[in-house]
Amino acid sequence: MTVIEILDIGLAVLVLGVAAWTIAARELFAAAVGYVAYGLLLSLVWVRLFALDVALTEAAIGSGVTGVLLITAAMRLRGTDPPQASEQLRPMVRVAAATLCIAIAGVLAAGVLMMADPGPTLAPDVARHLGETGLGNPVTAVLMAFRAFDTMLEKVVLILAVIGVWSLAADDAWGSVAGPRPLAHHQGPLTFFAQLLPPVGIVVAVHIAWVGANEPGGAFQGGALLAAMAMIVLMARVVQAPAVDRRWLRVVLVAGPAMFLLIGMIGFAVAAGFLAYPDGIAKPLILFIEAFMVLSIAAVLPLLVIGPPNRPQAGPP
Amino acid sequence: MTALLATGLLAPLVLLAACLRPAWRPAVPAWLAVAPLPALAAALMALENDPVAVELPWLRLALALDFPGAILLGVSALLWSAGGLYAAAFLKRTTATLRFVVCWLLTLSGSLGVFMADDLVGFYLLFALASLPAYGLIAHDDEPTAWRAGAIYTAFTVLSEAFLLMGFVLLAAGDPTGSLRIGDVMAALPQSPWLNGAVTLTAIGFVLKIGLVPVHGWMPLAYAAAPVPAAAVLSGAGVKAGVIGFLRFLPFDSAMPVAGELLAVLGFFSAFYGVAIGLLQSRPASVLAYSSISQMGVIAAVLGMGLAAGNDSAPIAGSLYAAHHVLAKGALFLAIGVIAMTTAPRTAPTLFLATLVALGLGGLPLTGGALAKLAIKEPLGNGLAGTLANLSAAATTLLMVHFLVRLARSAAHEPPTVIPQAFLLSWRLVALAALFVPWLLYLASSGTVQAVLAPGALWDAAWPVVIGAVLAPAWVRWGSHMPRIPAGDVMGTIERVFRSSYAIGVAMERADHMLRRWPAAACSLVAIAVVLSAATI
Amino acid sequence: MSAADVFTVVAVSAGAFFFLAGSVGLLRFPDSLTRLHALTKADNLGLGLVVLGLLPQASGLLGGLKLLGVWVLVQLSSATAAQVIAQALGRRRPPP
Amino acid sequence: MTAATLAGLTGAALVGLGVYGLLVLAHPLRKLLCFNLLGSGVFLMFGILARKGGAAGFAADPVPQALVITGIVVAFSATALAVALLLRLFETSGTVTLNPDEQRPE
Amino acid sequence: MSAVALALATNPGGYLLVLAIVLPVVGMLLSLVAGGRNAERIALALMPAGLGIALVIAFGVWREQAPLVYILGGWAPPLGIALRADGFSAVMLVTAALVVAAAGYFARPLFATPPQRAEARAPLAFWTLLQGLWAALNMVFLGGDLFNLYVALELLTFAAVPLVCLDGRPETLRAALRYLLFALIGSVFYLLGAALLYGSYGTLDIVLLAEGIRAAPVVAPATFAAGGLMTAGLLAKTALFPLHLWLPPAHANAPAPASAVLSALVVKGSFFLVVRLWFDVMPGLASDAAMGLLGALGSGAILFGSVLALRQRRLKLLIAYSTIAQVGYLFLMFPLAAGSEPWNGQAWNGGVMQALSHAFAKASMFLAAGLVAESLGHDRIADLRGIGHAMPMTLFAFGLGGLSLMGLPPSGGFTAKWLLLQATVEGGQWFWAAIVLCGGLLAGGYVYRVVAPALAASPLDVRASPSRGREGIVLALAIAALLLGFAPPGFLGLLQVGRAAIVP
Repeated sequence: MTVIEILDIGLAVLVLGVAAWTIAARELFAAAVGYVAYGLLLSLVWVRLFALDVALTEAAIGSGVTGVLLITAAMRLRGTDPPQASEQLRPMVRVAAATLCIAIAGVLAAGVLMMADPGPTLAPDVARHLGETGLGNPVTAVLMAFRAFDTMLEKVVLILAVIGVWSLAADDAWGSVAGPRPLAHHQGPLTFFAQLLPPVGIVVAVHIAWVGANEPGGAFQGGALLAAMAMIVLMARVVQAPAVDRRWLRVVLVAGPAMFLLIGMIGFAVAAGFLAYPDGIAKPLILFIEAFMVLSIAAVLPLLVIGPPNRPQAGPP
Repeated sequence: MTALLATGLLAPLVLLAACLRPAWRPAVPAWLAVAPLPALAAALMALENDPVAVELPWLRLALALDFPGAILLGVSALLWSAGGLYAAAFLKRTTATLRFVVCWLLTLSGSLGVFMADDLVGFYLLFALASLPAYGLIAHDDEPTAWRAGAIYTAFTVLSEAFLLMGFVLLAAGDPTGSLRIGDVMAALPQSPWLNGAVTLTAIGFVLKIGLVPVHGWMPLAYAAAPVPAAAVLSGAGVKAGVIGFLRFLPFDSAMPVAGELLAVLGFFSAFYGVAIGLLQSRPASVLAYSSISQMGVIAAVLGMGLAAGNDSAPIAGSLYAAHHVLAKGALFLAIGVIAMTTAPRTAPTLFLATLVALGLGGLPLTGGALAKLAIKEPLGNGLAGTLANLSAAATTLLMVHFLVRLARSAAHEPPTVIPQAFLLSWRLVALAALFVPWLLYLASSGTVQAVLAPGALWDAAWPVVIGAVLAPAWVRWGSHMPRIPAGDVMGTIERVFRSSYAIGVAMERADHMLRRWPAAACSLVAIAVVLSAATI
Repeated sequence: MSAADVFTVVAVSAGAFFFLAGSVGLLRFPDSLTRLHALTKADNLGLGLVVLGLLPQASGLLGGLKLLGVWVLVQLSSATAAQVIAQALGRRRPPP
Repeated sequence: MTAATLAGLTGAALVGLGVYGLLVLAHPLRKLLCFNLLGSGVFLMFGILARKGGAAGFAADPVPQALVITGIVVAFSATALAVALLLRLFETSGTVTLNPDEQRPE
Repeated sequence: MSAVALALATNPGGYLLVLAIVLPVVGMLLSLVAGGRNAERIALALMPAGLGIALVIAFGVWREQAPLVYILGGWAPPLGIALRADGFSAVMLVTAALVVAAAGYFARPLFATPPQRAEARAPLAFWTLLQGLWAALNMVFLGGDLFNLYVALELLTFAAVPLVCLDGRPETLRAALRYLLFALIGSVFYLLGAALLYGSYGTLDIVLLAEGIRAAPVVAPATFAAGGLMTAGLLAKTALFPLHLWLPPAHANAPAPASAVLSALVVKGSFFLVVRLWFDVMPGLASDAAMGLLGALGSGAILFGSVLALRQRRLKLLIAYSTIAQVGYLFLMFPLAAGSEPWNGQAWNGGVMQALSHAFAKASMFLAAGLVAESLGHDRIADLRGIGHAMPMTLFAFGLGGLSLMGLPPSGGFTAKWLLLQATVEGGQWFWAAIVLCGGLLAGGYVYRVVAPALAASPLDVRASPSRGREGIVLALAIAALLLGFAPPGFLGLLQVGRAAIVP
């Protein structure tokens, strides 16, 4: 057994241990924190699977943004756990549930062990057509060209989620803003951090999005980083979120999918059809779309995290 | 001819469409009497000429009129028309007229259409149309008894539809060509692997409709609850949807002894049971309802014997008998309405006419009823079945006398408001039709006057009436001491049994409550995944 | 094995040790402030040693700068986080 | 045992853990956590497919990787929507129970 | 060209499939940007256009008697994604367009932006979500790729869930959360199944997968697990008994137009994919036991749903439980339609007819119930006596819808039951026939429970009579359910286009 294998096993045990702890944790808050740690460890697993794009996404979204979301929720729901007596389960039910879960996990594990190696793959197809996209990162090529439709829809999903979240506002809060109020006097380390970090973050985000064409990274990862900057600024109460009925906000929200659709439709006229890119300029077009997607993602993620508008619009006190 | 048949079917629906416009609504009742006339004309034309069959592809409907269909259509249209006359006047004195008119027109189109339908789906549709909307007529009075009657009626109707649906599906499946025309389907039926199932289920469906014992309970409740014009058309014409069903869907040209005799036994039992319970009723409408059970029993017996023997003249005989019943029963119900608005001495002419019609049901010589009885003589034969039929005629006579007595006693006590002329006209029209139309039909079906007036025939027709008439005074004298049985007799028990089935509902509700808890549902989800995976291997 | 490699092994191992110590502290210390103390102190030292150890292995100047960037950013954020947590603790439970 | 297989087994176990939590934990936020555990287990299954499909010069089949990225985003959207619902439910009713049957009419 | 090759190349008219999806997506995005009253205007303006596209697609499929195909971006599967419309897709597209449009026009007074405000929460959410839901449905009906369908399913759920709780009452929020969480388990199971299939066959395209499974000398073991997992996941979203925990509260508490769309279309979306899965992707795996299990669950749904509907005190809950029962009928398709005998084809047509006629009938009934609730301020069945007198058109529409549920002619419901029953007879599977008939009786019961007292002439205080136009919409939907009973043979032929069992 090599050192790497031992490390792999250790990592797997750690991941499962943290996952189990997340389920068993007595406090809701602790469970949420456990989940963040779990997400970070999981992105290491993705690195070990040579899936760097996924690792980045998992770290940014799976643990990062989701973590903020869950921790905030856990804080606000303090005291709602443990549940009422009526929801306590009989041990029999637990045993039945455990049996079913072991069955499922067992079947899957058997499937994993029986899996053909090398397994069926589309990698050669991707390699064959990668040149036509002008991109170097095959994952980006799949996301932005071969399965562009999925990616476009995924952005629509995000927007629909924003609408869904907003639809939960109280009627009289519509048109107002969400999240904490900005502070009158900026002070403390958090403010400092929030003022210092965004410039760096923006540069890195643009970099990640840009290199995504050829190396690990891309619009989503870049957008997520940008979103993180926005969330830090919001959390530090340096600025407040824009009101939900701002037209520019809406435009930014839909910019990504709208540009995707637009260029997709232009494909009808000048290329092989919907979502097809004309020969030779595929890469610039893709980068162009990605730029808009970065914007949209950077707007969507913080909006999803801070939730529906919840107070009448007001300036700093 | 196509146009006439189609008009006959659609005329009521056109009137219905007129109800959509509030401004036209008040005028619609006046047209109720006119709506059935195209169908009547079609029936007369069909009787004149040979049977016709037409298709209305735009309605996905095939229509046909043969002799039995035509005579039933004709007399039913007549009754509906006269009933419409009565109803128009009745509607001036009641509320919820729109509901009544809509239900009347729907039932009318179904009730007439079912005699013309020539394909399975069309027949099923028109049969449903003849049955379900009648709820609105039965429950017209908006009081608990009417609601109960309507509910029970609907339950039996829906049950009958379910049996028919399966029966029809089996019938259709038996025809390898995939045709849905009744003629094709029935031609293929003897070779069908599902012959027995198809006949049984279809027959059960129609038995429910014509109310043979033990599924008769809805009939007395419904007819007693319905307003007079509705009771008249439902008992006269409506229930014949079941009779035409038997005529169309029993394979008379291939003998089915067991099924046929079973039907005959059920029929005869109903014939006597109806009389026996009817005698214990005091409301005239209930008495008539039990008489209907009895008369439908006789028809079922005739058709059953015909099926058992493979006698293909049974349908014609049955239809002649049924045609008389359409008019006679309709007339007697109208008589109830007329008498209820007439004070004692002035009831005499009505009672006289009613007596003729009522005794006609028992087969009084020279009346239409005698001809009806003559018609079923042949399929029943002279054996046990023939004797039973004669005895049931005697029993019917007894029941009719009972009815007449109860009818006379139901006359109004206080001088009522003036009875509408339409009531009288309608009643007299149908009564006279009951007496004389069977003559026309009899002659049209190649009967001769000599055969009716022969002394032997006269005696055959007379003796059961005489027996009934002889027994009647005794019943009138002492019968009132017998215990009264509530209308619907076994219905109370059936309802109790049905109510006890509510426990199943309670249990299922509890189970649902448990299944819908999160852990149970989520475990089910996982279990389904596991079991389904295993099941595909 | 070059001297640079030896240096890397030593520095990274030392860094890992401090991380371990910090984690043990997180798990074993009695209250939030002391846990915070363990994390901020030991982990910062650990990270510094790891980055330092990795610098000789960096691919060119840009790689080295990236490593340093990571170090700076983590320093910044962990310092801020520690401050924020400590403040939150202070608000919840004023010191006796 | 390769890293890929190990990751696959981890994924299988995570699926089991996640499903178990979803079945037995009552608090909606815990259910949501478990949904995310379960989801990441499923993504790991895609990951091992990708790794075993490494060919044509790629260490891993890019198609499943792209699917996972899309999947992560979709799962995040779901989590955000569910959290917002949950918080709103808590805000309006003061409880977070999912059992609706305590409020039958009459 | 072989059938597979045909399914991998865009054919003339294929671009319409893109339009069918893009149109509502664009509508949704535009509505969000334009905001306020414009959201409503855009949504309502696009609905007729969407209906037109759906009709042209249906006509195209019928004329060619072959599925329409569009290869997105020119990247043929397995690398790319295909959209395909067979007969079933085409009729579902048209149905969705009709029902969405009806719900939309019906909803205008309910979700109008108040005059004194530029924009309000519920209207903006409703009009955008409705279009999102419509887009998702079209994607579900047209998608040819299992992962793309996953995204579409999620889109469907995310659009449907907030619609449930637009009024913000705690019980609707609870219902929505329950719905979302349960649906999410379903999605993950589906995704897991898709992963297993990819791992075994290296593609997610439906046609290629089917080809792969058919051509494989031995079926990969993972395929079995995939079938079970994906089906279970989809059943959770379809609310098939016993996975119906979320449906009654969600459908009964949502605003009426939302309930109509949810009951008529959203549950059909996931059902549609179960059909795709078993009839298109893995017909060879449709063992008697598996199909029997689905049929048995369907039977349980019919009996449970109907009996529970009989016992509800609220009209909308009654209709919601009736949805559970009617969804059950759809699953009788599986034991009856799996195979290539002629009677399997009849069962297929019966199942599809049931899906269509239930969509129209149930939408009509929910909207009718909405009108009743608006006029009375409640929907307690016990207090509906005389409603027929006050709102005759509404009750008439409800009754027509009820007739279709009972399976009385002329209605799509009747045709559906007739075809299913014929299949049970010719296939000798009598048990399902008994269930169908029982279901019809029970449906008669619960329809009667509402209609009979409603017909009574007792006076009833009605706050305000509904507008003619909205009653007309309700009636039009009911009549659509009725007209399906007059469907010409060519229509049934359309349903067979692209059915895998008959493609050589």
